[in-house]
Amino acid sequence: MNVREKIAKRVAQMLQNGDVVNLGIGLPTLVANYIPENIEVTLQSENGFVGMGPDPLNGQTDLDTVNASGLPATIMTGGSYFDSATSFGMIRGGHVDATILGAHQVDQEGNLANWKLPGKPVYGMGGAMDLVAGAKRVIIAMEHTVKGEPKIKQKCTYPLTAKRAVNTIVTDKCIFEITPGGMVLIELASGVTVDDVREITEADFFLHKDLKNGQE
Amino acid sequence: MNVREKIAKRVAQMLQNGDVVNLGIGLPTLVANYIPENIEVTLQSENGFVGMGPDPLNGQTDLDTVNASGLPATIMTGGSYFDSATSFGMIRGGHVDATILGAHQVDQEGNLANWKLPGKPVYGMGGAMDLVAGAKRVIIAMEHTVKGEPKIKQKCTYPLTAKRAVNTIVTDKCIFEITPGGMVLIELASGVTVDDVREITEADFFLHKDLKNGQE
Amino acid sequence: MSKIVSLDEALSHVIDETSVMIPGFMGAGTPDKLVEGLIAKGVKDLCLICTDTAFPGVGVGKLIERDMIKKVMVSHIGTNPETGRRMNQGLMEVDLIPQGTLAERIRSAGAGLGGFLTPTGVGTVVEEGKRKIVVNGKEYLLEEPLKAEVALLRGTKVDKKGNIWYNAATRNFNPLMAMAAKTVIVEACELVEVGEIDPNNVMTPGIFVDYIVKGDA
Amino acid sequence: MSKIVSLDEALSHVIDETSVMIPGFMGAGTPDKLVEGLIAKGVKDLCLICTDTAFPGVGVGKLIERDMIKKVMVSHIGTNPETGRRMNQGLMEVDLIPQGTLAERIRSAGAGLGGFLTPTGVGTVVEEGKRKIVVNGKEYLLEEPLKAEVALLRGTKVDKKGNIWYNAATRNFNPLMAMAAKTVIVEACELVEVGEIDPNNVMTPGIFVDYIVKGDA
Repeated sequence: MNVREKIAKRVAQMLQNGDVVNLGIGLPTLVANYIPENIEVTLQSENGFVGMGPDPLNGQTDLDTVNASGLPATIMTGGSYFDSATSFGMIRGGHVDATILGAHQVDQEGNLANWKLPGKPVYGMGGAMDLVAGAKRVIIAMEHTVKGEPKIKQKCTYPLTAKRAVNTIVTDKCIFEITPGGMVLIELASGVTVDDVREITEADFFLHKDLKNGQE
Repeated sequence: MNVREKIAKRVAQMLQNGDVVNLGIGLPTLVANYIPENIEVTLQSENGFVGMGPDPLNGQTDLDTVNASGLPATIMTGGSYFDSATSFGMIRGGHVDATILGAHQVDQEGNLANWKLPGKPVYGMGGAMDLVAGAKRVIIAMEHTVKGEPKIKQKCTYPLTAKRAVNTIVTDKCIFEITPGGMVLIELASGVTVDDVREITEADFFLHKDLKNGQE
Repeated sequence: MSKIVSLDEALSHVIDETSVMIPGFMGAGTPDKLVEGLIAKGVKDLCLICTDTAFPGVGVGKLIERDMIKKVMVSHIGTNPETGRRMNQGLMEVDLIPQGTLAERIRSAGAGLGGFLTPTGVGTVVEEGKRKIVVNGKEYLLEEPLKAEVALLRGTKVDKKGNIWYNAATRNFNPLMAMAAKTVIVEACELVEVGEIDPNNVMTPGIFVDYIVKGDA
Repeated sequence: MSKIVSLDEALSHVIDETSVMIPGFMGAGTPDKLVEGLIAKGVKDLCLICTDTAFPGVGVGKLIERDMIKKVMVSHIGTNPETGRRMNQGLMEVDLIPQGTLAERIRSAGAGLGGFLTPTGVGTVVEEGKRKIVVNGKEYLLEEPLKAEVALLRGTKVDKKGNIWYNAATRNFNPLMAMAAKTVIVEACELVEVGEIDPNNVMTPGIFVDYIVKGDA
C-alpha cells in the first residue's frame, strides 16, 4: 500500500454507517476502495446521482452514466438520478454527510485553498466551493507536504475555496481536527512523532489529551 | 347563456393557439367550456400539472388527480405532473401565457384586489399573488358591478393582491386594456353604450380609436 | 439498519411544540395514517406548515379541528371555516404565505440557501417587515428559508431504502418538504423492493428519508 | 403547429452574438447534432453558458476550439486546455462560476426569481462585486438570475409535444436550461408519440420546448 492508499484507507475508517459521501478527484477517489465491509456508505456524484458503484468493467461502458470527471461510472441498485439544481441543493443543504477533497493549502482556521495555484493554468472551481460550503463534514485527504513544503499553514496564501470550512485533515503523517479553539492533533501515523509533525507543519496546533498512535 | 357564461365565452376568444392558461376559481373556470375549436390551449393547474382535461364523468374519480380546488380532475394525453416549486416556477417565470381571475376591485393603474374583503372571513391568497406577479398576461373576468356598486375603481380600497399587474378586464358590459398611459375601453358588449359604461365605472378611461361593438 | 418502523416509533419524533411539515393539496398527497397517528397520540401546540387547511375532516383539516395546532403557516384557509374561527378567537395563530413563496421558502431551506428574491407580494401586505431588494431596476421581496423539525410525507410507491415515487397531483409539496426537515417520515401506500423504482424516475432520493411507515392501503 | 423542424430551421434562432445555454457534463447530456449544426452554420461571437468546456473534440469543447465563442460562463475548464489558452491570449472571455451557483442562477431565471442567497463563495474571489446579505446571523452572497436567448437540449426520449425524459446522468443542466431561455430547442435521441412517456415521469414539460430536432441515433 503506497502513501496515497494509506491516507485513503484511514479516511475510509472515519466514515459512519449510512453516510452519504462525495469524493473529490484524485486521492479522495481511492477512499471508495477501503470502505469497511460492515458499514454501508452511499456515494454522491455531483453531476447528478447517488449510489455510485465501482468503476465499470471494460466493455460495459454506458455512455449516459458518467462520474463528475466525465469517466464511465455505474449506479448501485437503490441509487437515483436527478438534475444539477437538486444535486447542489443536496450538497449545499447539508444532506451530504462528508465531502473528501484534496488541497493545495489548509490553514489552522480551517480555510481551504484547492482550486487555483498562482502562476498555473486556471481550472475553475467546479463544484468544490459548494461542496465545502454545504457538506456536514469536510475532510481533507492529502500528503502532508508537497516537494518538502508544508501544506498546512498558519494562513493560506493561495486563493481560497472557502473560509472556515475544513473539519478534519488526514495526511500520511497525522490527523488534525479543526475546532473553534484551534487546530488539534488527534492521531499520529505509525512511527511518526509529534516533533516530526511540528517540523513539517507551518500551522500552530494543540495536542489532544487522548492523542492516538496509528496502527501500521 | 347567462351573464357569467357570456363573459367566459368572450375571454375564451382572446386566447391564442398554443397558449398555456391558468384559470382561477369561479367564473374563470367556465372559460374552459368556450375555447374555440380551431385552437389548442393547455390548462395549467397550480397544484402541479399541465394539460388539465374536462371534469371527470361520474364514477370515474381518480383521487390522486385533483384540481386547484381539490376537486376531481383529469389530465389530457401529453400533459405532465410536477411538484409545487416547479409549478410556481412555471407561473412566476412567465411560462404561463395568461391567467384568468376574478376580482373584488381593479383600478385604472392595473392594481388588483381579489384575495381579501374587509370585514369578511379571511381565505388566504393561495396562489393568486404568484399568478398575477408572473403570468405574461393577467385577464380579469368579472361582472361589471357588485350589487350595483362599481368594481372598477380609480384606486383600489381593498387589500391588494398585486400592484400594476392587470392587463385586461372583461366584464358583461365591456373590455378594458390597461396601458402605461391609462385604461382604454376597447370593446362594448352588444347594446351597451359608452355612457352606460361611464355610469357604472368609477375609473377614468380613454376610448380606443377603433372601439368595437360586441356581437350578440 | 432498516428504515421501516412502526407508526408509534416514527411518531416518537413528534412531541408537543414540534414544527411539522405536512404536504397535500386539499388533502391530496397528505399521509392520512400519519395524521391519524398524531391525533391518536394527542400531541399539542404543534407548528404546522402546509399548503392549505383542506376541508373539515379531511387531511390536515382533522388536526385543525382538534386542539393540536398552535400556529399554522399556510397559503389558503378558505375551504376550512374552522381555521378562520380559531384564528378569530385567538386559539390559533395563522401566518398566511403566498403559495409559490411557501414552496420556494421550503425548497430554499432544503437546498441550503439563505433565501431568495421574489416579485410576489410587492406592494401588498405580504411585504410588511421584509427587506426589499432591487435587481436590474426591479423590486423584489427577500424571503427567508423555512425549515421544520419533522416532515410527514406520503409516497405512492416507496422502496425499502426510502426512494419515493408520487402519483399524479399527490406530489405537490412532498419532494420539497423531504429536504427541509431534520427528521423525514414517509407513509408508503405501496412498499416495494429496492430496485423496483427506475432510478431515473425516483422523485425523492432515499437519502432524504429517515423512516418508512407502511400505509393502510 | 408541429414543433418538429429541420436542423437548419431550429438553428435559425442562433446568429452571431446570441447567448446560448448548452447542458452537459464533460459531454454527457450535450446535444451533439445541434452542436455540429452550429459549427456547420459557422456562427461566431456566441456567449456560451455551460457546466464545463468538456474535452478537446467533445461536446461544447468543439465550439471552443473554433473561433465561435466570445465569452463562456462556466464552472470548470481544466479538462480542455484550449479554453485556458484562448483565455490567456485574450481571444475569449471566461467567467468562472461555482457549479451549484451556476445551476441555481439558471433555475432562478427560469422560475422568475430576482436571485438567491448562497453561502458558496463567501470569503473568496467569487464575492467580488456582489452584495452580501446577512440572514439569521449568517453571511450570504446575492447571486442574480442568468438567462439566455437560446437553449439547446438533449432528450433521451422526446414526444411530439416536446415532453422530455432524460436517461441517467445526461439530465444535469437540461431541465434547468429548458426554463431559462427565450427559445428552447431539443435534440431527440428517440422521438416518440405523445402519451408514450408517463405524465408522472416527464422531466421537462413540453410547454417549455419550442422546437424538436430528430437526433442521428
